[in-house]
Amino acid sequence: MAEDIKPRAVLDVSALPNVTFGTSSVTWWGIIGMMAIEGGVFALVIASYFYLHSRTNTWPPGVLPPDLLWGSLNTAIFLLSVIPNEWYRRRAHKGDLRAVQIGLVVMTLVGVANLVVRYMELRHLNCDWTQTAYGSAVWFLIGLHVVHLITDWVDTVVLTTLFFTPRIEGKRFVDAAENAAYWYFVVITWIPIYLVIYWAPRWLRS
Amino acid sequence: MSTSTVSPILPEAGDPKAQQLEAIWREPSGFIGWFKAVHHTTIGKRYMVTAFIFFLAAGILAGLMRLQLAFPEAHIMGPDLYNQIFTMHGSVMMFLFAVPMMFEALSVYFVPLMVGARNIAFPRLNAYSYYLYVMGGIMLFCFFFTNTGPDRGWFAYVPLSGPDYGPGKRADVWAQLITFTEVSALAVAVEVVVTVFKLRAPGMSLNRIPLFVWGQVVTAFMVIFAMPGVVVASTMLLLDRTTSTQFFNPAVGGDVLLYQHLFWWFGHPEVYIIFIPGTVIVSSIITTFSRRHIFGYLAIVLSVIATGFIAFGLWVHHMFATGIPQMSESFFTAASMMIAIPTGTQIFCWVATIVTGKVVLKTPMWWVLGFFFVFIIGGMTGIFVAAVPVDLQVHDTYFVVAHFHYVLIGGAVFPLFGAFMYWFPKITGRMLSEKLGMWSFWLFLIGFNITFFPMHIAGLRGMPRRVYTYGPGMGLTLLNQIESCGYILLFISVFMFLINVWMSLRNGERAPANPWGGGTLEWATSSPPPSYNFLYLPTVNGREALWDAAPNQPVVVGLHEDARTFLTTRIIDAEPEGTDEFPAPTIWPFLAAVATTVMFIGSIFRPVAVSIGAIPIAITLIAWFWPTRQEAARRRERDKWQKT
Amino acid sequence: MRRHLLILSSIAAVLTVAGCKREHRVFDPGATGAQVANGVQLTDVHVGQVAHPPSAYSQYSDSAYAVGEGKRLYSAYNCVGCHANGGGGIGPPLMDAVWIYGSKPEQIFSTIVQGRPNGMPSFAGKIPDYQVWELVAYVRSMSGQLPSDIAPSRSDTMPTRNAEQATKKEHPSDEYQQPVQQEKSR
Amino acid sequence: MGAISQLAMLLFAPGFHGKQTALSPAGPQARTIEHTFLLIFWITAVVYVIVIAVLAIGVWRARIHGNELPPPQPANPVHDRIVARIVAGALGVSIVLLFIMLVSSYRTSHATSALAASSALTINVYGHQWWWEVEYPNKEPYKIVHTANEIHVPAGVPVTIHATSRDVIHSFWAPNIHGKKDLLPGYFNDLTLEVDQPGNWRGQCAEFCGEQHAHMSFEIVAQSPQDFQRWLSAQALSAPGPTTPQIAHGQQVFLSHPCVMCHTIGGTTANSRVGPDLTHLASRSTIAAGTLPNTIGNLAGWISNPQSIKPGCRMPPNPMSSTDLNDLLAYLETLR
Repeated sequence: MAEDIKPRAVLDVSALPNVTFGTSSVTWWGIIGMMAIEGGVFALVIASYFYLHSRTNTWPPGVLPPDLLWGSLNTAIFLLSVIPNEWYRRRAHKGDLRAVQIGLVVMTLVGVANLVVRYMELRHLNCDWTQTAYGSAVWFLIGLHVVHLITDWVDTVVLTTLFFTPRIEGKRFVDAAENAAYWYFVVITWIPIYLVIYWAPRWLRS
Repeated sequence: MSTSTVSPILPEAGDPKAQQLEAIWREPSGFIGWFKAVHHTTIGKRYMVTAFIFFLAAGILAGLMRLQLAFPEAHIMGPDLYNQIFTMHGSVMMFLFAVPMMFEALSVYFVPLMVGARNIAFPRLNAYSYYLYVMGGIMLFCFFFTNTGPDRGWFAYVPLSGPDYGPGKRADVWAQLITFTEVSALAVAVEVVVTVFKLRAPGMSLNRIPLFVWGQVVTAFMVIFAMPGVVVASTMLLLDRTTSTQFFNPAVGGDVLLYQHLFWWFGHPEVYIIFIPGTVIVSSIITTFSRRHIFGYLAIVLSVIATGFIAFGLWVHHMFATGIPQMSESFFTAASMMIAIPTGTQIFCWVATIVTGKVVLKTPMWWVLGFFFVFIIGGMTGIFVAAVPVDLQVHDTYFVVAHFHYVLIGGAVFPLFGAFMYWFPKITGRMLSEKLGMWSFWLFLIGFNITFFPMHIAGLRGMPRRVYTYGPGMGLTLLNQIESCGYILLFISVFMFLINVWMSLRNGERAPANPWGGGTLEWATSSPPPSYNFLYLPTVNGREALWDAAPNQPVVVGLHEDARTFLTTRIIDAEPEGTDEFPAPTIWPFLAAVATTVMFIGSIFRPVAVSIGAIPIAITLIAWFWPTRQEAARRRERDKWQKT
Repeated sequence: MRRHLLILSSIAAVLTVAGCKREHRVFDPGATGAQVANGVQLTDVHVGQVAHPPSAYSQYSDSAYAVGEGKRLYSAYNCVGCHANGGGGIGPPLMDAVWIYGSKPEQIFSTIVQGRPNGMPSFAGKIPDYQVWELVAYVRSMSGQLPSDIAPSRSDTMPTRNAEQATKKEHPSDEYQQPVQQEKSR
Repeated sequence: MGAISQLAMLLFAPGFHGKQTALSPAGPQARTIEHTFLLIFWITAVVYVIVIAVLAIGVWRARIHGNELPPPQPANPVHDRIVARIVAGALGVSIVLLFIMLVSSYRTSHATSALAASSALTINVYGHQWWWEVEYPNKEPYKIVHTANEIHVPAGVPVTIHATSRDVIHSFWAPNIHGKKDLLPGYFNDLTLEVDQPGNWRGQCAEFCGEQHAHMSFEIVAQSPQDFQRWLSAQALSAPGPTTPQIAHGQQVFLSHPCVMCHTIGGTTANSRVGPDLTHLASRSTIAAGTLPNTIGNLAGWISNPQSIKPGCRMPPNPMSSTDLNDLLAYLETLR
């Protein structure tokens, strides 16, 4: 059979790259899929928040809106984290091992900062999920984001460790780039959630 | 078989390349090896068998209901058991049979074959999704047999399923069953989308994608956008029940309709998630057995996509009786009627294909004809329930029960049995008996109509849904007894199908590569396909790859065959873009599924199980992704970076 | 392989027992359960003395449905009127560890049936035995005496207290060893 | 429409008499709904027959015999262009038909909600697991009427059912008179309906509400306005006192047994609203939410063990001596 092939027309793909980023990487599409799913969940929970608001006369019902300080601080950290994130994402495309190692370590620390501040946020939400539907919605919304924060942080830690082992090759740089992309998702989803949790009660106050 | 295009990529025994590929792609053997399998044909087959077993189980539950309803005020079972049984029937049919069979099983097995790939994207995730699905199903039945079966209906409306009116753990079990099935469905959805976007054979540009693949990818998108609705609804329900949140408690600003909106945001697209795969099966079978390219390929593709969109604008038509504003009533009525247009378009195109083709009446084609006969009635009664005033009469009556059985059995199960007859040779390498096939077809067609047609009348005569009995004086007895008799025919028909399968597996006629002279790529390889699917990755020259193949259609060479290498192509024109490697078989997805199962079930009893249970899951996932040294070494020396 | 089967079957057995007991729903309590003579207590019940076999109680305290019924009856029979949702008011609170007339099921049973001085009326003849037992089971769940997978979840009302299933167990002083605790430690 | 109804009669013959069917309208709304129903029915039926006929003929003419699969046919462009026109035409026709049905649906919606709700008599209905609490509001508290599972309405007059639920979601459905409306905790839903002639119709809960969803029906009793007023004022009265020692003892049984914990009898100390109001029990035609006709025998069976008739219902069994039971029944019979 091997020689029957000779006369047959063939399409030789041996020249193609095997370390590809963005739309030409299968992993990237997988991540996009996950984002679509989780984005949908966030959207529906936010919608539920406003649906519940439309069914209630006083908003927030009988409690103060969450304190602005810690939430706003965390938002700031999220926004600043974009800088190291973008930096190591670009270096990953170039296969710059040292830069990616540094970037991942930095992002791990940023994650720690986010989690600490997030803990303080939870202590200053001024509502209890067992008392009103408003409280339940607020806690559900921020809880979902906490889950994403933790997942991404663990992910980053694992990748960081991996990047200090001899198992490094092109695929791992793709993973690093995707990890950075996923962090963008965590940051971007936080912005509407921040507005809903911290500002909606103030704007919709009645 | 003289007619079927002999493929240039058929593996031949003793071919050294075949042996090399076999060595690389062979699934691990042995008891433990069974849990390591990651090839899409292996997982796909398991999906099919498992889903069919759940289909039989739910069918038997239906029989018990028909038994109880065969006599007015019967005491064969009490309301407590009956409620569990009808809830199980609905939930199992929807979440453990219909979606896993029509979407997961068929797309996992056939999409990679039809786009000419050697495996599905993310094979380990694929294995994980299967184990999660099967464990969810086993969990549900374990609880059912310990008298903890869900008893609040497959829709589990609050407050009936809520903390105050649903004592015990039954409703929690339902909510977690949802979690199991939704995770597996979402995983497969992502795999299918990526497979179709990136793993298509060179030359299979968007306008050459087989209709079956189009349908499955649209379904995948619907899963991705619809499932979050039920994710949120069932999570809120579980939180209300186990951690005293107040989402659905009207006394403190909660709202019972919020649940219905979220549930039907998923629940209506769900119907099309089940039905669209059915329509594209019909398209595939009609093409092959009318011996011509489908009429109106573009129209059909656009209809499928349109259906996928409109399906999200219908959810409120399940809530017309809740007293929503007339404005939105009108909107959703219009939308509900509008969806008849794309469906009508498809039906007309199919009829046109048949009329202008040369029709070969084999069993798959018969099932498709049965589909027309039955499904169109379901579509027609759909117009009744779309019209608000009429819906207010028939909603939540047996008329609706009849309607959606005509839609789902007509639109999904008839095509499904057609698909079994059509693809069984490809999957098993054996032909099914046409004779037995015809028997089970006619029994099913007749039995189905005897069972479900009278339900229209029963509904109009005032029989509500989900009643465990009815009064002797209501003039419903005869109708219900006719229905119960019909069930017996259905039972025999399915039983004969099983006999057929069993006999064919034991000593059925050997199936050639392309028994029906089909045109799509799955027929290009041997029956059953080898572990590597194709000896050489094919290239495509037209909509029906085999029918339109050029005299000397090129094949792909130059892949590193010492690993599970695959080719990625561009989304639009499917030009080769890069290569990548599938991960090797491993036990970790199975262990991760076990850890996840423990966490899900634990959370039914103790909320804290969520946080504790997350740890073993994390460990298994990390082990799953951790690369081995030699893989890394091998890849490193042949790394070729994309030019940026 | 056989060992696997053995483990699996034993797990299944445990599940069956646990599940069936918790989810068991007796609609028709039978003549004895439904009687309103309310057992022998009418004549001789002294505080602290076990007048009923514990089984009569445990068959209700093990069933989430029965406890749920108890919760429904608690408001239907207007226990809320005096005891509020366990916080107490005219009558003593029921969600703490203080039990004036004893915290054992049989003692609560006779408290309900016979009434007590200073306000607690006697419901003798007005509530069937089985419903009294359901009330007893529910009242005990208010102070966390029942397993959390049997005790009721929050109700669709203004939240005035933790859900029974989330209430942590109080330890009434008069309970050194008694049936329910043994069940819990099982 | 008459002819159409005649034809439909043949098809749904059994449906056309019955106290609980959408196919024998007893009110203006059910009637307009039935017209839309029949319109859609006939349009879809005809379209169905045509499509199936075309398909059947097509298969018959295009089929080929023998097991030999012919090679795939090259599509014939000319041919396909003609077919395309036909398909487009068929699609156009079906769109027009859909539009017709849509408009008729809108018109019916409008018609059914056109009844003068403002002038309507309001009746409050509360859904319970598993019975219907009915309340006729009145300015003067002592004139407020409470009853259960039997809704008296004046014929030929619009009536607004002002409904909500006391526990889970139920759905109010009397098909002969109007479509259904859900009873939702946290919401009040209004359903304005009208009955043409005096008579009785049956309705039933149409939203799954638990164990006894199957036994949660009610009766609509339409009366001439005069009769209705007479009935209403009679219902406002409290129950007559015992006249004989037997009846007096029956009353004692009622007040000293679990009955008193849940039921109200006007003029006695029994005043709980957990279960149906029994002040005029004997005047109703059914018991247990339309499950049984209201006869002494059924009542006796129901009182001594409701769980054998409606397993899971809220009423406990009441084992009692035969004399107690007889006297209790004698007393309940006086509650007209």
